[in-house]
Amino acid sequence: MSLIEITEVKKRFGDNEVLKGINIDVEPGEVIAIIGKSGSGKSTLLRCINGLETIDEGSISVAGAQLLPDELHLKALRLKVGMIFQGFNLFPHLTAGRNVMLSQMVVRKTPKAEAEAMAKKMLERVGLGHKFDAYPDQLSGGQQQRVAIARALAMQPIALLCDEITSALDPELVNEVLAVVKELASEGMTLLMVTHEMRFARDVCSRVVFMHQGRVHEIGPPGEVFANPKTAELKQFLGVVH
Amino acid sequence: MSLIEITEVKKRFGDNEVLKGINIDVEPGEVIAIIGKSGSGKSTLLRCINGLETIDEGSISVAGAQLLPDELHLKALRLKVGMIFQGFNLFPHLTAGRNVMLSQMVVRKTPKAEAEAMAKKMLERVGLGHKFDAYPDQLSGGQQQRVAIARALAMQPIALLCDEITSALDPELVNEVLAVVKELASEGMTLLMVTHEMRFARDVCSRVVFMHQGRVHEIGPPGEVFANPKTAELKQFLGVVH
Amino acid sequence: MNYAFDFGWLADYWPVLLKGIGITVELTLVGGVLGVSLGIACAWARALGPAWLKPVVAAYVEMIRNTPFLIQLFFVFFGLPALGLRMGELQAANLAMVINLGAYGCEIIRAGIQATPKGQFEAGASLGMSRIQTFWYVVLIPALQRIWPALSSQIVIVMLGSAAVSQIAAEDLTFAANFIQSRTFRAFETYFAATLIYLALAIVLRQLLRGLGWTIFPKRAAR
Amino acid sequence: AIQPAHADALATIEAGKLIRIAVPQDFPPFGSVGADMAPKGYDVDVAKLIADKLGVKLELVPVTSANRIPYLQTNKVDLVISSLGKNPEREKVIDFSVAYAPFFNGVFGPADIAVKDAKDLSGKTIGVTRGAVEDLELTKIAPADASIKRYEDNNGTISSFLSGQVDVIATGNVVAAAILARNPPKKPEIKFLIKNSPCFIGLNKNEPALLAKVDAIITEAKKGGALDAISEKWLGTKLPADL
Amino acid sequence: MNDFTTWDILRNLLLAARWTVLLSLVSFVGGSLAGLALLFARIGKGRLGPAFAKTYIELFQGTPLLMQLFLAFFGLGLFGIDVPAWLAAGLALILWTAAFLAEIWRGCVESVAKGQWEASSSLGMGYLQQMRWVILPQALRVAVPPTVGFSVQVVKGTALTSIIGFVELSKAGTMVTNATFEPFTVYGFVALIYFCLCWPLSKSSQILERKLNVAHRNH
Ligand SMILES: Nc1ncnc2c1ncn2[C@@H]1O[C@H](COP(=O)(O)OP(=O)(O)OP(=O)(O)O)[C@@H](O)[C@H]1O
Ligand SMILES: Nc1ncnc2c1ncn2[C@@H]1O[C@H](COP(=O)(O)OP(=O)(O)OP(=O)(O)O)[C@@H](O)[C@H]1O
Ligand SMILES: [Mg+2]
Ligand SMILES: [Mg+2]
Repeated sequence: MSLIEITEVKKRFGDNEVLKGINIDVEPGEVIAIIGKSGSGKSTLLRCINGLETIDEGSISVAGAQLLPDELHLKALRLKVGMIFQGFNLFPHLTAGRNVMLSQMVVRKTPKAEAEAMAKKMLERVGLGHKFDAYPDQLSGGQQQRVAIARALAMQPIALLCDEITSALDPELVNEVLAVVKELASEGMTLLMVTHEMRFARDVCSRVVFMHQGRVHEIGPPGEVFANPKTAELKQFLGVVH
Repeated sequence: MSLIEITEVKKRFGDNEVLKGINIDVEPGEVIAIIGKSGSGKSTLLRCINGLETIDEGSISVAGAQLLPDELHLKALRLKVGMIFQGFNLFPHLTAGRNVMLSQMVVRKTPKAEAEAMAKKMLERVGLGHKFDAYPDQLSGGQQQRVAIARALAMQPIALLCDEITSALDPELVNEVLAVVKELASEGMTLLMVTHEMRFARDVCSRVVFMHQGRVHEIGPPGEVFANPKTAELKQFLGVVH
Repeated sequence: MNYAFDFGWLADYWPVLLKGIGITVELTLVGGVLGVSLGIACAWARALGPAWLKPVVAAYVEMIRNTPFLIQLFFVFFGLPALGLRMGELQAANLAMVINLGAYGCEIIRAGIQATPKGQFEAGASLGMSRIQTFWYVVLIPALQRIWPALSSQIVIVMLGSAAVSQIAAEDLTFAANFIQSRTFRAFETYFAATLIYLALAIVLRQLLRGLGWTIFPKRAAR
Repeated sequence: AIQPAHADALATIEAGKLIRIAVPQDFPPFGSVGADMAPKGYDVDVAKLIADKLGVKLELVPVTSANRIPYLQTNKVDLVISSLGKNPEREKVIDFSVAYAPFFNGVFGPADIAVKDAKDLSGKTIGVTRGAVEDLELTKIAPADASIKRYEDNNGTISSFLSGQVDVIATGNVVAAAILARNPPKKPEIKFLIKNSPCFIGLNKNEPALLAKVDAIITEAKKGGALDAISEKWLGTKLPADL
Repeated sequence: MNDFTTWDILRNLLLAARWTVLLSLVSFVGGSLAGLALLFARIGKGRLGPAFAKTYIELFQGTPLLMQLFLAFFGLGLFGIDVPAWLAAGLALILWTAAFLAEIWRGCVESVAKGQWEASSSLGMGYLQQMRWVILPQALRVAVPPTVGFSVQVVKGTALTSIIGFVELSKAGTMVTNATFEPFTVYGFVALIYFCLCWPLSKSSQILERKLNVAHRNH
């Protein structure tokens, strides 16, 4: 049984059908890169998996449990699947440490001391142990994104969804974030990431999904997909992004 | 005599010396790329040349006239040197055409008909003749940036300063803006541009300035600078940006 | 000028004035704390609450913001007893101020909540927090920080507006001024002194609110 | 503390053929408004009487207890006829004429409250209109543990009584009668009369001519029965002999 | 004693409400002009202008309007300056309105992105040109809703002019209550009339705000 099973998922915004029947199965430990042009539905797909958008047709199941749109099921789902955004979305009024502690204490009712220990550990893991007491605006973009990763990890998810987590960063800062992701991948975390970093996708991912106009247009191991794009659309896309 | 002479320019923000003695002479028609890490002082240098920041030491002269920080001298300077920003900074309450016309009419007291003709011409030049009556929020980022270029050109400056004018754009839109800049360069406009587009710098610029910690660390034709970086810092910088 | 100012009476009436200051301060404190709390609750209801609650809160807010405070006060003090709800003038004054600031605070705080980037709600949700938890732990503090200056001004306005409570015999600063001038007929000196005291209170209150802002919000600009 | 702005206010009045008199409009029966919003009441009629006798035009200026004295002091009016009571502090600031109106004020309350004299007010709440004569008098005689609530105007006092916010009120008998006429659930009964301390007309200090003239007019009106008529009309009874 | 019919009550209140409207208009128009001048002083360069404007705003926002009216009318009278009541009321209301509007508008000017100042400087515009052509037009759009919203406060603020003899809506309410002893009818009407005057203003301010927010999203 796959860890995440996405079956015939459709999603409309008004008249605009953004996902037109998506099928992907993700095995535990897989690292999947989702690429595609702007507007092709990449973000929407991740948001559906995390329950931030409801789906109109099809089904999504995570670790065997069906995704249902009520608060209880959603909460259970979100404890299994973490999500990290392009805009970091750190809580600006809390220190890095508190950012990581908050959801543990509020959602899992973890005692403070334990949450703090976990926060320390996770911040260490992303190389930011010394920034425990810094506020988000005292951190560089790359550091903020790493705190966001630590925050998601502290909830001990079984899979992590990443939506263009490096594209708001200066080129110099991209690498420090990708290094963290690479390490997570090597430790066996299941990852679904939307990314424009083709080199990274090639080096780290087990499979690449190319989305086009709301469909999975091509899918396969990066060696194949990048070396032998089968469709004209993918060829053109790979040309544009160089 | 050079068109722009920057001599021993120093600039401090409080205790933070951001420019530590800059010397660059720019000949008419030169196209100069300024590269360097974030915080190395690239923007500050351009802003000093345009009089948006006052300098603490040294001197800057443009077309033989010294840069002095009073309204009259500043205005004269700004008629000679145009500047374009990363954030476009179009006036949101005016159409594209009006954006280009405004400063001509207000600063140069050009009659309206004449300003309008000039605006049409400049918008044509950046390929946006048909967008004369569009408001900024009806334009894509690339189109907005091209209007900003037209706006600066309409003042008929003898040199143009560009601060990362493509870095707020989606990859697909970068090219349309760079194409416009390339054409300006080929028509003999003097250009100083901060950019992360190394390929563009290599292809179009006559000289590349690498700034590091408030100093001009290396300077030379792109062939030399990119092929044979002399310092470890430049090597590392070029490595990072790939 | 044909009037000789004489502040000698001040010594005799100092206790009255002091008591008036005390009551004005107390009204402002209670009204401020409870009023802002009510404002937060209403702002939550209007921005994020259940559909049926929104029009109720909207009606309350519109009623209060579009009628004079004095009349609200009269209805609380003279009107509510008809419904069997009797309270002293201080409680009535406090209640009216809370209701009043609650409505104004609601609109101000709501603006702060609505300026919250969508990503903050989504980050909260994707960490498994419920909507209420997200509001309470994630959204509220930055929202308050965003509108703190406006809220502070409103609290000062309410402090100055509390003068109206003298009409229901609550013995605040304005009551004290009116009482003194009704005995001494020295209206100018009395009102002049009262004005200066109000000014001092307003300046102090503003500083206190600024200080409070410094302590509850981390030292950075909310975005 | 006041020097006259003009050498003689009376001369100015006579020269200008106009007298400006401050009257209340929120303190019936001394001053309120009719359906046409024109002032009426005891004080208004006295103002008319004085203007008549002076043979000048009358300009009525409606005032409240907060601004009546400032109007006088800034020479925006010549006289204040606003059921003023006298006390030494007030006398330092303005002058008073001879008494022009009696004071039929008492403490009123519902039947089930036992109050016979000032001592019985102990522990009670009493509503009164701030700055009115009854306020001054009540403050003198009420025991220390009586709680006096001072409202802005008669309406506040009455409303406080009717809504049960106070146990008893101190007010004029005519006002109490007006409440009774409305047949409220709570009927005010007279408990005891407050000591008779009449009302005076206020005018600026150092205006001996005007003061003398006003005193003369009032004294004559008392003798001639004009003031009795006004009293009958508004207070329902003739002037007491000792006024 | 009570010769008022319900119609008399309402009629008299409505007649008095004309003063409320007139005073509101005067304070609003005058206050806008004075507020604009104050705004320029507040955000201008130099030291004197901003310092003056700051003190002014602190003073007028920090004291009750009632006291301001009292001192404008009687205080000046005390110094032998005989200001007519309408002038004192107009002046005090205008000065008070100006203080608040200047502060509201300052927020709007400061909300215009810094890049707009820089872009217009780099095109060679002077301070006044920037203000006139670039900054104020943008600030104005943001300023409309809070300005209209504040007008509600002005309408209610005019009630305080009764201290210097104006018989506007609130005062008429008090006078009629004291003649009729029917506070609930009278104050009910008073509240209703205020609501009818103020609610359209509040509502239009909200609608404008919503429109603006939509417009902003397109940027
Ligand atoms: N909340 C929404 N309401 C309406 N339409 C939406 C909404 N969110 C997304 N869309 C539309 O859905 C389509 C897919 O959007 P999506 O954000 O998934 O694209 P994407 O592949 O992530 O693009 P990008 O690379 O620009 O992030 C777009 O056409 C977008 O306009
Ligand atoms: N207005 C200012 N006040 C204080 N410090 C400033 C100001 N503007 C810039 N600095 C500082 O000056 C230094 C150089 O900034 P500058 O913007 O010139 O760098 P840059 O090379 O343009 O970087 P980037 O690539 O990120 O745009 C930085 O350390 C920055 O923090
Ligand atoms: Mg996306
Ligand atoms: Mg820069």
